[in-house]
Amino acid sequence: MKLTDTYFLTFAAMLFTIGAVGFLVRRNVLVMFMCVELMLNAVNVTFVAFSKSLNDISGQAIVFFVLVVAAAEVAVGLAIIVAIFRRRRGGATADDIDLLRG
Amino acid sequence: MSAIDANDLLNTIWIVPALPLLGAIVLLFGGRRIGDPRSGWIATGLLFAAFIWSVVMFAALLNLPEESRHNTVNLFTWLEAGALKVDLGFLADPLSIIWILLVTGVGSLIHLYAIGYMHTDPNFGRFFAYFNLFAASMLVLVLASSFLVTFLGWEGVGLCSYLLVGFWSERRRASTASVKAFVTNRVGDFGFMLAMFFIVGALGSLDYAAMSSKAAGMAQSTATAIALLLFLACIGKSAQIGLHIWLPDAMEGPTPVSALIHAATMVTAGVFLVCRAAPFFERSGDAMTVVAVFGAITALLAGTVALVQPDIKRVLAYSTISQLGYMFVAAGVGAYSAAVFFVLVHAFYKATLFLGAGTVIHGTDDEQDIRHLGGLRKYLPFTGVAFIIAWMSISGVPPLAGFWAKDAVLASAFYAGNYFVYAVGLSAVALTAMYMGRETLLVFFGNERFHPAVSAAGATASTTQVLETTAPEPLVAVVTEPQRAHEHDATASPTVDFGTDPSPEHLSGNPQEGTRVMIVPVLILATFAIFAGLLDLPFTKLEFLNAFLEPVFAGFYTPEPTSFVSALILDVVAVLVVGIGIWIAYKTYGKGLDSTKPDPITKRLGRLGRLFGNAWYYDKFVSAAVGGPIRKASQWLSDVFDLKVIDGAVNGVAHLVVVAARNMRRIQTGLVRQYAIGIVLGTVLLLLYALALVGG
Amino acid sequence: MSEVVIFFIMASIALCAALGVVLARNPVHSALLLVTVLISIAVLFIIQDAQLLAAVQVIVYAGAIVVLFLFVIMLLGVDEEESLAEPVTAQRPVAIVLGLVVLAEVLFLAGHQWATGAQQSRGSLQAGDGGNVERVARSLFTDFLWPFEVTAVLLVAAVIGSVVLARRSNKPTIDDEVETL
Amino acid sequence: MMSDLGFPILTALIATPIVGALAVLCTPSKRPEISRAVAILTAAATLGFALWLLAEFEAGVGGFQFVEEARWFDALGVGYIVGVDGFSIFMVVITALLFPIGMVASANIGRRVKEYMFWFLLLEGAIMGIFLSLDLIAFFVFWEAMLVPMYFLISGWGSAKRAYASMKFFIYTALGSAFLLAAIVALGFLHQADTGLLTFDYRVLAEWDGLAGGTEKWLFLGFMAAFAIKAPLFPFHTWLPDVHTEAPTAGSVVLAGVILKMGAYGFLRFSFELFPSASVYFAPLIMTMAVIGIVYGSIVAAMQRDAKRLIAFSSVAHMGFILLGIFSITVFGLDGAAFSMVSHPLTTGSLFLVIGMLYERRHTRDIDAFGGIWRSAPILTTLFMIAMFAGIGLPGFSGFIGEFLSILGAFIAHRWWGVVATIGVVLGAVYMLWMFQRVFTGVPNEENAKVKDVNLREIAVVAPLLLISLFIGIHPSPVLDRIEPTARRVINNFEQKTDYGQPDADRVPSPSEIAEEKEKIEQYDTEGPSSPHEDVPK
Amino acid sequence: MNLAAQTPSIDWLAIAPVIALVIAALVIILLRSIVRHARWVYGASIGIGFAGLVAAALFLTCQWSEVSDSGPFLTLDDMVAIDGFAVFIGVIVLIAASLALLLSSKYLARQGIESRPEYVALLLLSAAGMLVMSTANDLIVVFVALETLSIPLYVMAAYDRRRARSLEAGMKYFVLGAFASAIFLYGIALVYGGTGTTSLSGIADFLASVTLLSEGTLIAGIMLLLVGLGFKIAAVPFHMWTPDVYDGSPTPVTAFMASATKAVGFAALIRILFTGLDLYRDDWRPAIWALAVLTLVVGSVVAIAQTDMKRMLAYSSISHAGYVLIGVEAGTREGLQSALVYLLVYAFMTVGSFAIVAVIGRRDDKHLIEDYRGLGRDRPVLASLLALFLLAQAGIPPTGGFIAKLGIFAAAADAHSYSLLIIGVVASVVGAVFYLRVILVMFAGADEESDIPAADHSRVDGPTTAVLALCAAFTIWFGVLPTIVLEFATKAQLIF
Repeated sequence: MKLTDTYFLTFAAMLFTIGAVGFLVRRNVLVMFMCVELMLNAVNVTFVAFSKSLNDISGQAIVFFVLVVAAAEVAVGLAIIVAIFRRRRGGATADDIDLLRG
Repeated sequence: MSAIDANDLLNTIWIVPALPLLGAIVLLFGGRRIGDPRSGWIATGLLFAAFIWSVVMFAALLNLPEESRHNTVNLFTWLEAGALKVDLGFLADPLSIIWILLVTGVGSLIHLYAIGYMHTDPNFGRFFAYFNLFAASMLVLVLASSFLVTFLGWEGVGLCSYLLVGFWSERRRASTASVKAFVTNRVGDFGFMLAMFFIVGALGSLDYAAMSSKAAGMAQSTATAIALLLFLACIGKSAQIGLHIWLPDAMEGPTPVSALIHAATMVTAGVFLVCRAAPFFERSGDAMTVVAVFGAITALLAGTVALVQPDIKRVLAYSTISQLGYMFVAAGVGAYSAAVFFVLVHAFYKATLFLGAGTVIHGTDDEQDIRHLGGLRKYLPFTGVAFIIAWMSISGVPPLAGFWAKDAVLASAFYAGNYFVYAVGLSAVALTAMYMGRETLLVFFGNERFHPAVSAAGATASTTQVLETTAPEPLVAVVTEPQRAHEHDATASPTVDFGTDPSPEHLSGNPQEGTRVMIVPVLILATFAIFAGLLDLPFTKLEFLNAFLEPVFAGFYTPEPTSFVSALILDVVAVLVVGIGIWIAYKTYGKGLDSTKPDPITKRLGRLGRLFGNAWYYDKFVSAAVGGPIRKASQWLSDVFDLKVIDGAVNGVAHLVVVAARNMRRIQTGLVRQYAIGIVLGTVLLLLYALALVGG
Repeated sequence: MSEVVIFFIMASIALCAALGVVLARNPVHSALLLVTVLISIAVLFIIQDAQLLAAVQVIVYAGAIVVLFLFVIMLLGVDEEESLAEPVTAQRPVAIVLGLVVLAEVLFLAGHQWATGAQQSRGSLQAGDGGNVERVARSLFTDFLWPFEVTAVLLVAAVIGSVVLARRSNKPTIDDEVETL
Repeated sequence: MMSDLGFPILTALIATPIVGALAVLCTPSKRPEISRAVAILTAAATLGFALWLLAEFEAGVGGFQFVEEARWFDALGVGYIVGVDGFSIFMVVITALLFPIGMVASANIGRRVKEYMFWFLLLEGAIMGIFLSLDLIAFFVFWEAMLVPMYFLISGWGSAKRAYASMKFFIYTALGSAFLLAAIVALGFLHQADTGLLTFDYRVLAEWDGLAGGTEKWLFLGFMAAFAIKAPLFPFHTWLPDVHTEAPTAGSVVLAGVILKMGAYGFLRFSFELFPSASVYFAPLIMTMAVIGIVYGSIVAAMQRDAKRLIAFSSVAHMGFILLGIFSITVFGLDGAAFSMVSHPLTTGSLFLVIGMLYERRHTRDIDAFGGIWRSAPILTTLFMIAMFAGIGLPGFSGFIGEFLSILGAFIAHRWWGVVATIGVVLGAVYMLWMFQRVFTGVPNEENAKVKDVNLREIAVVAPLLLISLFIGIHPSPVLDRIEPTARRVINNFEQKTDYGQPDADRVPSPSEIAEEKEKIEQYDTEGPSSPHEDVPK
Repeated sequence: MNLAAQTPSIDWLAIAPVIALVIAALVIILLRSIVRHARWVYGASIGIGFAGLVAAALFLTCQWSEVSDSGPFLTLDDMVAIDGFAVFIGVIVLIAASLALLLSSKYLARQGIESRPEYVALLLLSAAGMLVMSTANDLIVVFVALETLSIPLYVMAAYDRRRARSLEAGMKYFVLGAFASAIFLYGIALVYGGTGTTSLSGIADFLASVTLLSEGTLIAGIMLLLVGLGFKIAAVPFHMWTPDVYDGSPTPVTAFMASATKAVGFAALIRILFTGLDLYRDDWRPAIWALAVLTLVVGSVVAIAQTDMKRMLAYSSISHAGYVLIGVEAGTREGLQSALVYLLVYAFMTVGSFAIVAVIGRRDDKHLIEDYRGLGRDRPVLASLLALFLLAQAGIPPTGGFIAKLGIFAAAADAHSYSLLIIGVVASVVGAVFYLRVILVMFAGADEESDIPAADHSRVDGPTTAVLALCAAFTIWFGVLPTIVLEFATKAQLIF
């Protein structure tokens, strides 16, 4: 049994799906962020797998950008959450943030 | 005077209608300032001047050789579009000349009469403006050189009829009657317009000249269509059966109006049109039969209704309808000159009757119910004499004018072989003698029922008020004001005044004879009613009118007496019938009326009386149809279909969008996870499309 | 063959841990399970010839990002167990169904032949001098110089933004609503 | 052929009101009389230009005159092209006539006079643009731009339900215009695909003959959507009563007088020459709807209790006549329709003006609230009566000529439509006379007895319209002579581009035929009628 | 180790605008950290910001002449494409940024928002990211630029930290933005797998030279890219963040987001689709068609039900995205031009509208349409301007909005997209409903005495006046004399 890129890519797709579904079903904003991280990691796996099967280095280089972006996003996202918590103590539940609607 | 001079002279025929038109314009703008008697004199004077000029025209025409007695003068091009060119032109030929003489002559007399009759009316000036405008329109109608110009006059007289019937606009019945008159006429105009369209389609021109030259060669079916459509217009204008309902109501107008428009001139425009458009009728043949039969039936039915009417003017109105029927009988059997003859004679005696009736009404404080009058010849000697002469004339008592005219018509019908028409016409003759006898006897003979002493109840209300408040609502009122109609449920019957038992009114003082301006015209007209028969006696040498009209109807078949004996027999039969009619009337009404008892004739006729009195329930039927289903359907169209369906569809779509917007807005819950669902859903759909792409 | 074994082990661990991230009641547990996922993926990177990335994955992701998460969790004191009850009707089944459909669609679309692209468009994984680190670095500083520079801008923005937002304000809040938030 | 004044008169016609509007904007708000004066002067100047144009307009020429061309934005092939022909010249004149009259009639507008006059003048400019533009896009620009001032006029100075009415007006008519825009754009690009030239020049597109039948029909429907709603053709009329009821008097006058005509004008100008075979194809459909509109409008009008609503429905009926005439595709019909488009503004405008005067006096439009006005205001009544009779098509007034020719055209082309339309003539009298009866006759109640008669200004507002109506009713040639060459041009276009042939009765006879005809008549004149024919009745 | 030799050649002009903006931002930050509390820092930062913007604009001008003279070019190892298209989008971005900066200058102080100099810096950095995006010729650059422009926007949306609404807006924008980015990134990965490269021109070359037997990966990738970009341009069904974020954000930020972000979102979309996936035109056109239809319908319809001015404008901006999508769907040169023109005109119209909203806004940061009742009486000029912008958005001639829509419809007709043409024109009518409703409230409602307290009609500050004047002038000028802009757009072609 040869380890082809299909395994990795299928795995990545599954991971991506878990992340996406997790994003949809969790109400805790922090956990939602973590789910986004799962999705980004799935993308990373995809890039690396393609890099391998295409024998192309750029796939690996791209992962660096994803990492940086993920880090920046987390920083800003957590800052927003902190700002919200500053204003009002309580659970970090996304559903409670619904002043704006309609 | 040479022929060319005569033609030049005839080219000035436009002056005839221009004179009264000038009067109309002057009086319309300055009538109020010019004042009460003077406006009347101006109007009368101008029309009389037109009469003088008409006589000049007549003379000029006589100066032409017989076969070229027609002259067209085109003032300017009225309408030029596509292949159609219509000039505003006037055609002078024997037919139109006769008619303008009639209109200006009788018109002047009635104008004169109106000066007295309308005296002290606040809108005196306006009345004469309308009156003059009517004369002008009527003159345009008869002088027209094409159908379209005739139509101009045709509508013009309709307009004036509307204005004059509704002259006393504050009277609800008057305004309603005016609307009814105009609308009913318009129904006829429907036919006129369609006929014109057909003519343009078939001949490419509306000129009478084109008609004369081409009608004979056109398809018979087209000719029939045109003729019947034109006859529809005539039915409307001349109040023949079907569209007659406006004429009795039109009696709401001032009496001179009834005399001029609704007896002498306008209503005969239909007859004029049939004569003028004779080439079509002749080409069709079938159409002529229709005209004759229609006329005969009208003559008979209107006569039956006239028999039981209690209103002095309504009797005359139904009588007019009936007489118009005769005229169509004549035209329908091809006896055009007889028709024209009848028109003339009828104008004289019917104008006399109407003016006489006007004097009666005027002199008795607006009393119009013949059952409340009686014995008036004592108080109104001149009017009485004139009225009686006219009665004799209309009944066909020889040798008065009416006899000759009626005889000419009936004989023509007989000779034409149309025995049905002849028989119907003959029975109508009896009816005429009866109802006119009834009216004359009830008004001028017998006991005086108007006097307070005779009055049983001694009611105090004046007649006008009674008319205003308790009179049955006319047709159109039922349509426009159902709620008001319901207020008088008990009397919400159609226009026919019938059935209310005599309830004598109070009259202060004795009836007054009219002033001189009123008496003189009546007497002159009565004179004509006696002697007008001289115009066209049925003796070959004395058929002046027939001979004069000959060029117009040249080439058409004319019913001629087969022998002198047959003519004589017909005459005798007619006289006998007239005698019977008068005798019955005298037997019934000779002694007047017992005001506490119902009108004897209704009793005698029984069920028929009610049928006649309600004008064969035709008015009721029309009222019910227009006021009932038609009104309901219209209301439904307006309130349900337009507002709910059409507008509802528009607003409904708008509403749907708004509802959709509200619902879609609800999806926006403010929950960020649900927004993410939207994104994923979009992803799913896009990928699904991708699958379709790759798989397909 | 051993690669296959490693793959299946690591992939199973990663997927289970990922599920754990989603299902854990306590956010701290989620964060720790996230670390597990990241490390499993780092292992997978190694068998995919991405040694540098494996290291970076552990250092940056596990070491920095997740720590940041934990830090914030602790800072805000939201480390208690929370209810997993779903207040929004149908959110959960819809999410799961949609997620599975996306997965199925991607697998259907790409599954039978994932990589269809050109080989070695920006340089081979193996060829050339230096190891994986050097090759990736070369690519970053040559091929990807411009995005690399732009990430600098990105980071500056992120820093400024985080500072601005997280800074303690001395002004009172504005009660623009009945205090629901 | 082409007249040239050496002066851009058409541009002046469009620009004068717009410049005037800006000038009004600069007048002080607190001195409404200045705004009013500036506005009326501007409108009068525009009328002056229009009359000059009319005087210089060469009768007997079917093509466009005074054409001015300028590039506008080439990127989309759009130019500024203006010109007049027989169809548009009178619409321009009527527009120029109605606006000053409307302004003078708006003396009762007391608040925000400046804005009112500003919008009114802008409206005039836009409408001028509509009637003069020969570039489809420019036409559409004006067509759509017209909505805004009208919207503001209704919503700002209308009566109680003005918000609803103005919105309905805008949205409903804009919906139609949307399809027009789509069709215009599509047409332009189809032309480009065929010939390589991107242009919206009407004259070029009208020349072009490369549309497939199906496409042509779709495009026709696109144009029709706008024109049918604006005209309005049954069953797209429901915006009209609402808008008429709520609009200020002058707005109603302009609306009934000019804006409705824009729909009919659109058909005449654009649909016919751009899509001749589709026009022929759809003609029976549109004639049917027009005929239904005539009868339906009349019947529903009769049932109205609101005077302005009644006249609005009468406009539906009258526009039915116009559309009927147009789609008869005969010279008669086109003549009649174009003539009606001149005549109807005069009569309906007068009616609205008089009703407006009544409204000012009684503050109600409820017909049943009136009665007996004749006694208290005889001159007003007379004005109304004349307008009414002019409106119901009494011969002698302009309305008759238009209706007669329209129905004649329809009758010749499709007999039964003509017959039904003629019924509409009868019905027209019904509702107007009923209304007249209810409003003016009878004994006035206390309030109606206090109604003041018209003053000189009010007479001066209505009288010119009625006089013109009377004049062209008696002497329509000055109008018809200018319309007909254009009508012929359009008909010729039909005959060239399609296998349509106009009915015989409408074909102008050749000179030889005319001579023959004359001979026959002369023969009759000298010899009397031809010999009697065989089937003589017994 | 020989790294230096292989660095790609750099055309400094190509990236000079970005650098100008970044430098300006950095200077502001430096200034801010050195002089911490001086009052003038904010004023100075605005000045520096404008300097940066002007410099960037000058560089763009140079680029334009360069492109006109010697044609478009690629640089930085084909990562950056300088073409007319990029310059045009750059102009829109700079205009939007300048207008937003003008709007913000007094607004921030009025609302008592802290950290104002940083705000300017973030605005500039975001604009820099946008410029990168507009020139990006590589999916990775697109991604990085996307994040670079988004992260400052997330922060700016949440900038009024004392208001729950602002924070909520920032949070929602961020959470959904990150989610969409992840999907977008997955799309990049799949496209990379499908083609072996992330360079747009590389993809185009690859597709031109190879016939893919199995194109599933690529097409799945394309669709996921559409999701990510659809989110940025607020296409339905990826639009749901828009009303909430537009509503909650400080109004100048909303104006900036609505105008500039949309423009660059479309820039990236167009570049990816037109340059990279030109050969797959027939495949992506139906997808764009569906997005356009949904966007038009939902945007226009839902706006009708709105009671809040900002939310209404948000939905209207969604529907505007639909119109631009019509231009994109055409897939032609004309479609591209029309989209560009639309975006430019839209920027002015929408910034103008939001500028008035920023002035009229009540203290409690709500913007009910009812608050505008009687504006026509109290502030006729302001009301007239708002009416102008709204009518322009409704596409009523002779405003710029009409010409813009006309261009879009023309492109659709040219490409035979008749269905979109019809839907577009009908949607524009539906759209007119809600614009007119506001106008009606402002003017027709003026006479009635309403008991609703008049909104807090503060004085219009100078910069806002300038913004309003500019926007109004452009809206009318372009409506009447559109030639210059249209010709500019004609030349603004993509490099491929």
